[in-house]
Amino acid sequence: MSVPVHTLFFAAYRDRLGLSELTVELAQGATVADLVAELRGRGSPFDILPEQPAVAVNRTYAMLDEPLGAGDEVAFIPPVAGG
Amino acid sequence: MSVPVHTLFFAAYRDRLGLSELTVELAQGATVADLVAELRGRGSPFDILPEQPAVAVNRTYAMLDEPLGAGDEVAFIPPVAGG
Amino acid sequence: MIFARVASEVIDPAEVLARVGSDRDGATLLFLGVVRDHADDRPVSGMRYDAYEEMAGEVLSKIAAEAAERLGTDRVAVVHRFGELAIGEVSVAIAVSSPHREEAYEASRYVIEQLKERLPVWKKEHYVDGVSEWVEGNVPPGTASGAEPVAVGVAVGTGGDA
Amino acid sequence: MIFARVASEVIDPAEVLARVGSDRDGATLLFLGVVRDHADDRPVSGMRYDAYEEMAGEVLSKIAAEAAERLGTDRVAVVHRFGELAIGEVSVAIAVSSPHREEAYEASRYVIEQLKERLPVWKKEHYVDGVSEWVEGNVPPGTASGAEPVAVGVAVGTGGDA
Repeated sequence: MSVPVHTLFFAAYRDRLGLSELTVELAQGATVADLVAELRGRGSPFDILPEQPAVAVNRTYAMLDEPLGAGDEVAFIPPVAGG
Repeated sequence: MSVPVHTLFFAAYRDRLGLSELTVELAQGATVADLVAELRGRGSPFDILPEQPAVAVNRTYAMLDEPLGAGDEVAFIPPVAGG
Repeated sequence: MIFARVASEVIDPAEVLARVGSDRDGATLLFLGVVRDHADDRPVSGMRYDAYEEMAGEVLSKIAAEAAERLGTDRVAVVHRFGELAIGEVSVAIAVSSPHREEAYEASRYVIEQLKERLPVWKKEHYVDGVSEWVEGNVPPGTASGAEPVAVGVAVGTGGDA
Repeated sequence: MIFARVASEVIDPAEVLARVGSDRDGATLLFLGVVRDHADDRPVSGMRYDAYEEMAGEVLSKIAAEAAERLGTDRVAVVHRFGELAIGEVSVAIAVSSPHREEAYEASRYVIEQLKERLPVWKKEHYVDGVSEWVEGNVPPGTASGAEPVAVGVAVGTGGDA
């Protein structure tokens, strides 16, 4: 049974991927690292994503070993520059 | 020949002396220290002035050895508290 | 009352200022971040701020609450704008007030430094020469450190990659 | 343009703020000193500021010029009020702006710290219990150090010496 995860891309990632969101199906027990590997494995343009990106899971910053569940929102966060 | 000096009193000094200004005649070559001695020598209420007061001569902070000339403005400055 | 908001409307500094201050406060501080006409020595014509709006609102509220703890009062108001901004427009306004000034300066500074570190907001500078570029940023604490700022720099517009 | 003024009129923060800021500036900071309703734990009903008006204007101009040097810009505006002030009224407003925030915070802080040190202004607190007292101050640099702050403390009003 696969787990649908909602991914979001912002700023430079959005520009370079040419898309702002994508639903990705992951295997049960998958982590952020697995999501990154899945996306980067698709090749261009997803290989512009860093191997170790900053992400937020359900609007909270998270590390790569964060486990993902069905319906989770995973945002890829380029280095932030508010102010 | 005496030298007239215009003295000003502010805040707590003004309250305690009951006056805001006074012209004092000093000897030629007198300094701020001489002015202080002259005033304190008058006794009450002038003895409330410190022996070593902060003063401004012609609107610039000065030490006790500052020489005074005719028409100089000497302000007795209680500890300041702006802001 | 602590107030934090990420929004696309023009920021009115007087309105943000009016959210702080009480009879108990002797010091009020208002910081305004403004779009300036240059970056280093390069002429800038404007700035676009993108935001992960929902999350940014939450992060800004957290930062404001942390600042309030440092401040010792609940008089903290911060508004961050997103969208296209012209030179001279306010991108962020931070108002704090407290009985004494020391805490006001510290808390104000805390908010601006933290939001630059953590707020999921990005800015793209539009240069006078027609090029636009995402401004180098900070990797937020609590995330993987592999997202090198330099790796995401990208230039678009008439000038191409710069 | 550097602006410094000591006056008895009510201070309008927006007017002081409007005196700074330019297209070159990315940071603007407004500090407001406000009459608060207590001193330590004693309830206060108002405050009277006395000034050696002519000299205070000169000293404030000097402080503003020194701050501008630190700031690296001429966008410094400071207004200090004197006379009788009610709770919540602004006693001093300091606005600065500069390309970067670091200098703005430093210059703003410089102005408030220096004016507390050097400006020939005094304040008398009116307490709710009817007593009024001159607030302990600082002996300005460049003067004899024999004027002990405590020696000039004086209380007047219904409560007598306190």
